[in-house]
This record gives sequence, structure tokens and C-alpha cells, in this order.
Amino acid sequence: MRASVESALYETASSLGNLADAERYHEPISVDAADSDALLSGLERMILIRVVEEKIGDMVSQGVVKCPCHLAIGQEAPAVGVAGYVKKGDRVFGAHRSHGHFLALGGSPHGLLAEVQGKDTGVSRGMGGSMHLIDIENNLFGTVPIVGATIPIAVGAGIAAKMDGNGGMAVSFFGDGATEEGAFHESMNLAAVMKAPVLFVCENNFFSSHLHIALRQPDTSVCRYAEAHRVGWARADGNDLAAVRAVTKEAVDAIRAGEGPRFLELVTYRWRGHVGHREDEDVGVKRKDDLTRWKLRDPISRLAVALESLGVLDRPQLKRFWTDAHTVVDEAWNIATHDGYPPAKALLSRVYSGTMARKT
Amino acid sequence: MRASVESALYETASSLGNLADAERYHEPISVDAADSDALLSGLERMILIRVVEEKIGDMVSQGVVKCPCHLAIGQEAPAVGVAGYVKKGDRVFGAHRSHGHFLALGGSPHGLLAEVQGKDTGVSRGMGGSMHLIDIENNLFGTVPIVGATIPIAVGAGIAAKMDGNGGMAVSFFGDGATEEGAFHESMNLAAVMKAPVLFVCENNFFSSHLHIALRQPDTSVCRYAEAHRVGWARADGNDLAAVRAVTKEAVDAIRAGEGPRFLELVTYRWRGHVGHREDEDVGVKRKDDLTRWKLRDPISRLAVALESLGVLDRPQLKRFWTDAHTVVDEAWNIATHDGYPPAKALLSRVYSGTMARKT
Amino acid sequence: MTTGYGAAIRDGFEYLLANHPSVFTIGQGLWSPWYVGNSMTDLDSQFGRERVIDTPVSELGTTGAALGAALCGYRPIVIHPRVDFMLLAVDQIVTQAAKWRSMFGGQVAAPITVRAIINRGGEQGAQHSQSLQSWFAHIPGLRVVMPSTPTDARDLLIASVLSDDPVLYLDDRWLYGLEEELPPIEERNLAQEGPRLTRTGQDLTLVGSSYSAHLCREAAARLSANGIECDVIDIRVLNPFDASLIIKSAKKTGRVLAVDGDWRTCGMAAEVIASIVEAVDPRVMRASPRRVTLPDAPAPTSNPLERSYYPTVDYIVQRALALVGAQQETFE
Amino acid sequence: MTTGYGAAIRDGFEYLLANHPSVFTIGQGLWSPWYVGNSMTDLDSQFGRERVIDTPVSELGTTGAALGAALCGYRPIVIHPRVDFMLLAVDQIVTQAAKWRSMFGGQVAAPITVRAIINRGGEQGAQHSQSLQSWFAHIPGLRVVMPSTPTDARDLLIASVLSDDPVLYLDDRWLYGLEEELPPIEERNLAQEGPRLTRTGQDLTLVGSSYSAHLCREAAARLSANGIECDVIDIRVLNPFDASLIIKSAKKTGRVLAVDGDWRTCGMAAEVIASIVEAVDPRVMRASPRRVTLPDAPAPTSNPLERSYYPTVDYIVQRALALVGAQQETFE
Ligand SMILES: Cc1ncc(C[n+]2csc(CCOP(=O)(O)OP(=O)(O)O)c2C)c(N)n1
Ligand SMILES: Cc1ncc(C[n+]2csc(CCOP(=O)(O)OP(=O)(O)O)c2C)c(N)n1
Ligand SMILES: [Mg+2]
Ligand SMILES: [Mg+2]
Repeated sequence: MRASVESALYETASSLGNLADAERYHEPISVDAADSDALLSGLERMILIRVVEEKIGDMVSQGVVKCPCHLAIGQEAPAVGVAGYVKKGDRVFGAHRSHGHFLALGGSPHGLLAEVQGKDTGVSRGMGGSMHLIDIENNLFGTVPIVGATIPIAVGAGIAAKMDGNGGMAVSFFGDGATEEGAFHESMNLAAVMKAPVLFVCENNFFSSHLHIALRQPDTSVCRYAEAHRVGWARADGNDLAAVRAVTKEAVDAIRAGEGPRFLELVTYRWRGHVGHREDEDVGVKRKDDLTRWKLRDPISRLAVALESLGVLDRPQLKRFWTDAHTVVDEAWNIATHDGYPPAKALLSRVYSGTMARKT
Repeated sequence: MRASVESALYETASSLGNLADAERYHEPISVDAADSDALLSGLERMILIRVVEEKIGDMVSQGVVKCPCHLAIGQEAPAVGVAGYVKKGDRVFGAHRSHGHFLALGGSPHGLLAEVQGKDTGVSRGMGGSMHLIDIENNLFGTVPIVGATIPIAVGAGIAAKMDGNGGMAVSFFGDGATEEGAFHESMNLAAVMKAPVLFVCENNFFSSHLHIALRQPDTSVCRYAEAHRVGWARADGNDLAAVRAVTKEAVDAIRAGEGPRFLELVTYRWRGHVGHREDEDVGVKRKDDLTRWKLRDPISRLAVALESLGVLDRPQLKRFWTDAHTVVDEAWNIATHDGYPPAKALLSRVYSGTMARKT
Repeated sequence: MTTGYGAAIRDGFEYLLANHPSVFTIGQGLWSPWYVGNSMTDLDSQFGRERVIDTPVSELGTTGAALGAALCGYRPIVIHPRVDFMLLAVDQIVTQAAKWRSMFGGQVAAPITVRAIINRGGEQGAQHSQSLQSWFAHIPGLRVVMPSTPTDARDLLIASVLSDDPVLYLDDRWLYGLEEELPPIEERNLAQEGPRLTRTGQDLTLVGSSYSAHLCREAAARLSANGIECDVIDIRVLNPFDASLIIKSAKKTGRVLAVDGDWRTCGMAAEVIASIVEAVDPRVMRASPRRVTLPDAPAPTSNPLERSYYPTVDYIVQRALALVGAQQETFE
Repeated sequence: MTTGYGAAIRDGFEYLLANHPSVFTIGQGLWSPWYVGNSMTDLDSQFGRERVIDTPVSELGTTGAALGAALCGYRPIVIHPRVDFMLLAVDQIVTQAAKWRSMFGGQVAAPITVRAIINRGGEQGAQHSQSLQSWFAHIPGLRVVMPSTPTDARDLLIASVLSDDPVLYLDDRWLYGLEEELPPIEERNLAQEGPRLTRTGQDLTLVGSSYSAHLCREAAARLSANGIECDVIDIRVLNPFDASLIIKSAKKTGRVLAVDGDWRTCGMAAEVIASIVEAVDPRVMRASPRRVTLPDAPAPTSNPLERSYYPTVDYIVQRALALVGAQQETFE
């Protein structure tokens, strides 16, 4: 055709390639001795997250925790890997499935366990539950359950960081489902055009609620959106802490160097259902078959075995990680159980600064 | 890096290449004798659009037309080129700058000129003005001024066409600015995943109001969005009717064959300001310099000269096109001037079917 | 045999899909076993995934698409499993669908039905508890329907979809347990539907919609045991709002309590009171009308706060007793 | 020297940008010579394009970004050149910003100011004419400010931005011509601002906000010429709504006309009436309160229809005379 014309065609595809194959990446991850301290403490943190979430799952199943809880069991590596590069002054935002983000950043198990029980000692003082977590001291600026909502908010935090001018950045955690919200695209464009220091982290776990990404998008990998918005991207096995750390480091270095936003796609899988404690095996494409195999891509055991091979971890220490986590969690739970609920006036006194809200 | 990792970087760029260069494409377009009938009637239609819009511009400048008018003078080719492949049963949607779309599809100059005067004989019975045009008989299902709003609506018309199952399609005309709305991305994904027969037509005229695309997006070409959403695309000189027809034909053939949506980027330039009759030379990046040169990429004169060279058009006929258009337009204007306004009760009677609206 | 409110909604969908080829439904959760309760179970296998369409997480795009199909002869029902999610689609509902007929001169119809579910309580918190019927009742061109019984849940859904106007149909998960025997389906003209007197009494008028209408009925039963007899009016259709039945009842009982599960300021309860004030001679009123609403605060999660946040039968009874007792009210 | 309403807004921006390094402003049209009238002219060259930021056509993203910056110590003002466009950002305003403090336990502030411009008339039609203050006044957690004078336009903008709460600041292009002498700038605490009595009289209370408050003042002047003296109350802050001044005035005059430039059903005028009814003994009222609003119809374009669509001074005067004349009103 004429010189002034260009064109291209597409087939529906799975650009994820091997990462989408549940049969793969069951082997121990490959680790670098130089990074072993961080990986070791990362392992410990992942174990803590796993234990906290299993506790919450149990309490949901017993009907003790009543607020909707979206567990990230199986998805611990993105949270911990990214958190390793978050510094004081950075601002991190999450979504509905953010217990892991909260704990990875150093959040207190008690604060979380009190919050899911609606206690005044919870991180959101009993006003938010599982889906609204905040921990300013540990750089977590908020998690909320409207899908995609914190993405533009994180861009604003990036703009703020740029104005601050001291190398800080914003981090936005979201899922593959969130990339279907217009807010995501508006945010990527805005960050790109303003060269805002924002790390976009998409945990692609294939599902939005019951629906597989193949039924929601014409391709399984979401990096193509970063391409379109001219945001540098990397894709990695999201159940490989070393890989997550590697892509995060590269992205964060670029961001802090003033190169603008970066995008990470971390491919992972959730072991529990969309919400609640059950595994929901009968929901969604091939979920039952896949779940069994995905459990073999466990971010914790694959890392533990690798660290054992490297000689920086032995069985007793690994066992201690688990028992310590259980001790911490049980103690925090018990304390939280005895904590008080918010006072009645909290309903009206927490709405405005310096003004009570209007009663019924 | 490890096998499970992939990545890419981007520079802010102008993928439009030569098409963005106002110095280029001033020569007559290259035309194919086989297409000469269509090009000839296309020329006539472009001239009609030009004359109608100049009339409206004059009336705005005289204060006779008061509703906001967004003139597409200089952008006649995309409307006429695409309209040439619209068939009975297709549904076309436009936006705020849609006089050309309306007329290209066969809309009555009188209906438009009455509407911009707020007359009951207007295409929207005086309830819409320039920014709300409709002409169901000629396949125009609506144009509205909320940027991006008709894009998902057109996708729904595409879904309807697919359900109808008789080869119909939907067409969505919008500007480069509209690609910044989340609605655009949600629509592209939805159309892709549902394989809806939708022709997305982006008239990239570089500007959203006063702001050049280089200040709003990290790249000047918008086809990258089609790539991301896995929608087949083509980009063409939007001031070359033959090129527009060529890319439209290919896209429409694929759509009608059930291959799903297609995307066209037609690169063009508006000669008047964002709204109103003025040229607004002092608004936006390099507008004054560019405007002079863009007028040399005139879709009408470049086609006329080409058709003369081909021997299918002579000067007297070309002149007749212009004088006929003026006659038609002046007559339509005069009739419209004498038409009546909507009755007072129209305010409340046109809100619901079978129910009057509640008065103040 | 009785049918629950959720199942009755499903009956409405089944009737529409079986009898009206132009009907289809689109939205999040339609291929899920739990997303919208039992109100759409297995419709996808019954009618095919071409007519029962699950979607990406794109509220604005999906709603716009439904509107587009509505302009082309279809009668789509777009589903938002929560009102909160629907707010991302406000432009398409309020600025497009509601105005489409008027801004094109009354020449074309936009028969889209937007169904959104009010899903509150359960410690879900501020972003998963909004109802906002007062917002949408404020929008000219948009019919707003809130059924409070299984029969209405089914028949008003059908009437909404068959209406030539855009309709917002709001159902409330708190009503899903309500059961009743359903009469045969009747296709009704939504333009003829409006508030309905569901109980009669001389002492007080209780007005509400949806779950609030249910609370009013329960409160009226309790009040009756105390010798106080109420007119109970179920608003059913909030927009366009027809106050005539409420006015008539107010003239009769002289006392009105307007109950609404939305916030107070600029809410539906304010509209009920203003409409009465405009039409009823104050001298026939035995007390000034009063409202029961949410406090003007976002929903909390903590269970003790949730319990004081939502109006209850107890609270309505207490306010009703105060109103009836106040033969001569005291004002500061 | 007098200053116009638009220029006074610009003064407010200038003051904020010059004195508060944490303030910046972002939105469509900020580098344009005409987009927001004369209300922000050349702020970009005066304060730099890093603090006066023009944006892509992305209302939701831009508003969310402003909120994000607000959570990080900045005091951004996000600009929507029309209320209609802002509706794409409802989620960020209503479900995020307004609830942020409450849902995180009152521990953090979200001091974003959303400035939207009401831009009606001029045959712009249904999608370019909405004001919708009643919607936002309905939302707990969101302060809603509508200045009706140049001084308020400037000082309430400043107070909005300095407030620790999210604020929706609505200005009206129909007021841009209004001129007055401006007093020196005073930083006010928005939590202390509310309705204001701008004229006093014994016969009737006129209540309105923004352009409607202006119409009320004009009407009061005309009524005064007819020997009818009005209290005029400019609401100024619609949410949280403090009705006490209106109630006091209603008790004094016994007659209230609530004027609002938004639609009728569930509108601010209904709230004014309901608030009075709840607090004022009906026996002290000399007539039932009444409202003047838009009809419940989308805005037309055609000029003759526009003229009958919007409330005018004439119409308010006529309704006021009827109300005052109706010592004994007639009800059907
Ligand atoms: C705007 C909005 N739409 C829909 C929902 C319902 N919803 C809650 S979580 C979720 C799934 C999102 O999927 P993804 O972003 O991939 O996150 P994941 O659950 O996999 O972690 C959905 C659809 C919501 N909360 N907000
Ligand atoms: C949602 C929304 N935001 C902003 C506007 C204001 N506006 C009207 S037209 C326009 C420019 C859009 O640019 P583009 O899509 O490229 O179309 P063009 O004017 O170039 O034809 C803008 C920003 C609007 N009408 N709607
Ligand atoms: Mg997911
Ligand atoms: Mg453009």
C-alpha cells in the first residue's frame, strides 16, 4: 500500500508463555549468594505472612472474623520482593488483597488481626477491616477494595515524590483485573507524560474473582499495556523471590534516577478462593487442576530448598521461622481478641476534621 | 537475567514519523482510476461539508448561531472516506466535532442548519444543537460532546450487530484526546474480547483543545493502544481520501467477515480553533506555523488536482461542485431561519416515554 | 409454594430471556456461582453465554455498551453487583442514558435497564455499602425502581426492561430472605407504576422504599399491637416521583415518618417531606413530618458501629411512638 | 477598585500559590487562555508549569492523582472546567476522598480541593449544563462550598484548600461578571464557615446558594421596592449542612422560599424545607415553605426553552409575592 500507510494484525494469544504453564517452575529457585541475607529475611517474612493469613482463614471459617477477607496465600513473593526496595519516604498503595503488602512492609500482626476483628486497636481503628489497611510509619499509605482506585492515587503520590525531590517513589500494587479499569490506563499515561516516579506492580494471578484472564482480555500478559503507554516494563515469575527482587531493583534504580515510571508484571496464583478461606476449586477455568500444580510453584518451599542448598539455611532454623511465626501470630490474635471496639461516637467524630457529622 | 524474566524500555517518541511533518504530503494524492467514481462523489461531498461548515462559522462570528460549534474544516476526508463503506444497518457514532460525519453519511444540510439555530425542524428538534446530532435513516445513531462517551456506546452497537448476525457493524469516530479517557481503553478491550464488529476511527489532529498531543501522551501515534488491546490497526494520511478509503475498505472487510474490531488512525489537522469560527493561531504548540503548512495538505484541493490529472474532473465541474454546494447551503439556511422553535412543552414532554416530567 | 426475593428476581430474568429475544444481560459475575447471590443462578447455561454475558472489570465500558445495544433495538440489563462499583459508570447512566431521549428531541428511546445491588452490612465498610437512591432519583430522565417484595422484585424488573426509558433497578441483598407466594406474571407498564399503600391505618403514615419499606411494614405490625394503626406506603418508583398517594395519606393521618436507608442531607426522606409540605395544609397535620435515615457518615466496619448505623424496626417504632405521642410537639 | 468574581478566584489561587508551597493545581485547561474564563489566567507563567499543571483528558486519573498528592502532604486543587466532566471522577471524589479519613479511623487527612465550574446556558445543552450540588451535599465527608460573591469566591477558595478535609468548590460562570471591592485576604477556617444572612427583613426568608443566592438578593431588592422585606440567606457551605440560621430566620419571618439552580427531586431546596419542618413549630409559620428549582428535565439548547428552564429574578419575585399574599394559602 501507499507510503503513508502502516498496519498490523493480531491474534488472541498468550504472551505469558511458560510462566502460564502450571507444570513449570516447580524446581527450587536459583539464588545468588550475594543476596542471601535479604532472601533469608524475605523467607522469614513470607512465612509470617503465610501464617497470619492461615490464621485469618481459620477465623473466617469459624465465623469469628466477619469482614470480607481476600487471602494472598501463595502470592507472598511479590509483596516481600518489592517491599525490600521500599525506603523511608516512599508511599505504597494496595487493594483488596493486601494483608501481604501490609506485613511485608513491616506492619504489626496485632494491628492487622485487631482490624479484621473490628477493634479500636486495629490499624484503621476498626473502621476499615481487612480491605482498608494503613500504616504510615511503614510507608503503607492505604489499601482499598474498589478495583483500580489506588492506581491514580499512587500516581499522585509519585507526583508528590517528584515535587519533594528527594528520590522517593510511589508503589502501586494491583491485580490483573485492575488493568481492565479505565483508571489504570489513565494513570499509566499520566505517570508516563509527567515522568512520575511510580512503580506499578501487577500481580497477575490469572483471575479476577471467578473469571480467568483469557475470558476477560485478548492476551494473558499485561505488559503490552506498559508498552502502549511507553512505560519500561519487566515480567517475572512472581513466585520466585530472587527474580522479583532482581526486576524490582532494576526498576527502582531507574525510578529513583529520575527516569519516570516502571511497570512489573509478576506472575503468580492464589491458593484460596477470591474471598474467604475456601479453596473454591470448582470456580473458574481449570482451577482445580491448576491449583494442585501451582502449589508446587510455592514461593516459600522453592526458596527454602534453594537456601538450604546454598548452605545459608538449615532445617532447625527453617522450623524456627515457622514456630516463631505461629507464636507471634497466636499472641497477637489473643491480645486483639481482648481489645475493645471503637466507641459509639467514632461513627460521627471521624468523618471530618473539627466538625461532628450530622446525625440521623 | 534469568529465563523467567523479560523486559523492555521506551523513549518518548513520535511514531507518527513523516505524517506529523507539516511540510510533507502537499502534493496531489495518488488515485486509482478504478476508484474514480467514488473519489469524485467523495470530492463533491467534502466540498459540501466545507461549505456548510464555513457557513456555520460565519453565522457564529455574526452571533446568529449561539450554540458551541466545533468545526472540522480541513478534516473532511476521514468522515467521507469512512462513510463510503457504511451500509444500511450499520450504526455510526460521533462526538463534539461531527458536522462532517453527519453530512458525509448523507445528512440533510437543512436539518443541521436548523439544529444549530435551535429550531424544532432540526435533526434533534432543537434540543441538541451542534453537539448532538442524530440521523437514524442515514445510520448516524448519535453524536455527543462528552469526550469518549460514544466509544463504549459504539461497542454496544457492535455487540447488537453481532447478535443481529447480518454483517452489520458499528463505527466510532473520536479524536486523539479521547484516547486518554479510560472509557476508550475499556471499550477496546471489551470489543477485542467479545470480537465485536466495531470500526474505531481516531482522527488524530494533534490537539485536544489547546494542548498538543506531545504534552498529553508519551508518543504522538495512538496505534500503540490498538496493539496493546490486540486490535488490528492501520494508520494513514487522513487528508488523503484515497488512502482513507483503502484502509477503511480493508478494515471493514475484515470486520464484516467476523474477525472482530479494527482500529484506524487518520492523521489530520483542524484549520479552525477548538470551538468557534476563529483560527486561534496563538493557541498551542507551533499552531501558527503549522496551520499555514497544513493548509497545503488540503484534502480537497489535493484530491481535485489528482482527479483533474486523471482526466475525470475538469475545472467547470469542480466549480459547479462549489457553486452547487453554496446554493444548497444558502437555501437550507434560509429555510431554517424561518422555521419555528420547539414548543414550550417540549421541555417536559421529551424526557420520558408516556410520562411528563415534574415541573419546578 | 413461596418464592424468595432473590429467586423472584431470577424468575423475572427467566421470563424476560424466554419471552423477549431482544433481552440480554451483561455485567460482572454472571458466570459465577455466588457473585449476585441466587438472583441469576445458571441463567448462562439456560440461555447461553451470548445472552448472559460476564465481563471484564470495566463498569463504564460495560454500561456504555449496554446503552449502545439499547439504541439498536435490544433491551439489555447491565448488572452491577454493588452500587459502589456502578459509580464508575455514572457518566453513561446520568449524562448519556438519562438524557439521550431528551437531547435528541424525544425521537429515540434508550431502553437500558441498569440493575445494581445494594449490599450492606457484614463489616464490609464504607466502599461496599452505598445505596444512593437519592442521587439517582434526582436525575431527570432516569426511572428509579426499588422493589420491596418478591412479587415486585420480579414484576418491576420485567416492567423496567420493557419500559422504553432507561431504568435504574435497585435490589437489596437484605431482602433476599423474604418469601411470598407469587401471582402469575403480568407485564406491567412502568409508567403506570408508583407508590403503593400496603397497609392502612388512621394514626400515622410510614413511607419507605425497598428494605426501608420492609422495616416500615414490620414497624407497623408492632405498632398495631400497641393500638397504633399505620398507613404504610411503599414508594416503589422513586423517579419520576409521584407524591400524590403520600399526600393523600398525610391528609388522612396527619402524621408522617419518612424512612430511608440512604443518607439524610438531600435524601429521599427530605423529598417526601418537602412534597408533603408543598401540598398539605399544615392545619390538617397533627405533627410535623419526620425522617429516619442513615446518619451523615460513611459506613463503618466494626460490628457494634454497624448496629447503630442502620435504621432498625425498634428505632422506627420508637420514633413513631414519639410522633404519635406528640399531640403537641415541643420545639426549642 | 472593584474586582470581578473570576478575577477574585484568580486572586485566591495567587495567594495560595504564593504563600503555601504545598499548594499546586492540576486539571484540564490550565495552560489555555480561555478554558476556565479569567479565573486562572497566566498562573502557569507566574508560578511555573510544575505547580500549575495541564493534563490529558483523564478526569478520573487526574482527580485520583490529586488525592494521592493530598495524602502526601500537598494541598492540590484539581480543576474540572465543567461539573459534567467531573462526573467521570465520582469514584475518586465520593468513594475515595470523602471516605478516606473515616475508613482509616480518622487518622489521616485527605485535603484535596476539587474545583468544578458550573457552566450553563449559551445553548450548550444537556451534557454541558449540570450543577448537581445536591448530589455532593448528600455525601458525608465531603465539604461542599458554593460562593456567591467575589469575596467569598476568593476567601472560601483559600479556606477550602487550607481545610484538612476534601472539599468540592463549585463556582458558576454566570457570576463572573459580579464585581465588588475586596477586603484584605483573611485565612478562614472552613469548619467555622456556613450560611450567612446577607439582608434582613420581616416578611419572608429567601434561601439560596451561588447564583441562586445572587438571584435571591436581586429579588429581595425588587420586593423591597414593593414594601416586602426579606431575610436573604446565602448557604455558602452546603455540606456539612448547618440549618440553624435558616431555622432562626424561618421562625422570625414565618415564610421561606428555597431557591436552587439544581433539579427539584431530592435537591438542596428539599433539604432546606425538610430541615425547617423538623425544627420549627408549624404554628409559627405564616405559610408553608416553598421551593424554586429547575424543572426535572435535562437542559435544552434552543434559546426559547433555555429562557423558561432557568429560574429568574422575575419568577422568584412572583413566587415570593404569592407566598406573602397567601396569608391563608389554599390547598386542593
Ligand atoms: C470497581 C470494582 N469493580 C468490581 C469489584 C469487585 N471485585 C473485587 S476484587 C475483584 C477482582 C479483581 O481482580 P484482580 O485485580 O486481578 O485482583 P485479585 O483479586 O486477583 O487479587 C473484583 C472484580 C470491585 N471491588 N471494584
Ligand atoms: C469528559 C470530557 N472532558 C473534557 C471535555 C472538554 N473537551 C471538549 S472537546 C475536547 C478535546 C478533545 O480532543 P479530541 O478528542 O482530540 O477531539 P478534537 O477536538 O481534536 O476533534 C475537550 C477536552 C469534554 N467535553 N468531555
Ligand atoms: Mg487477579
Ligand atoms: Mg484532537
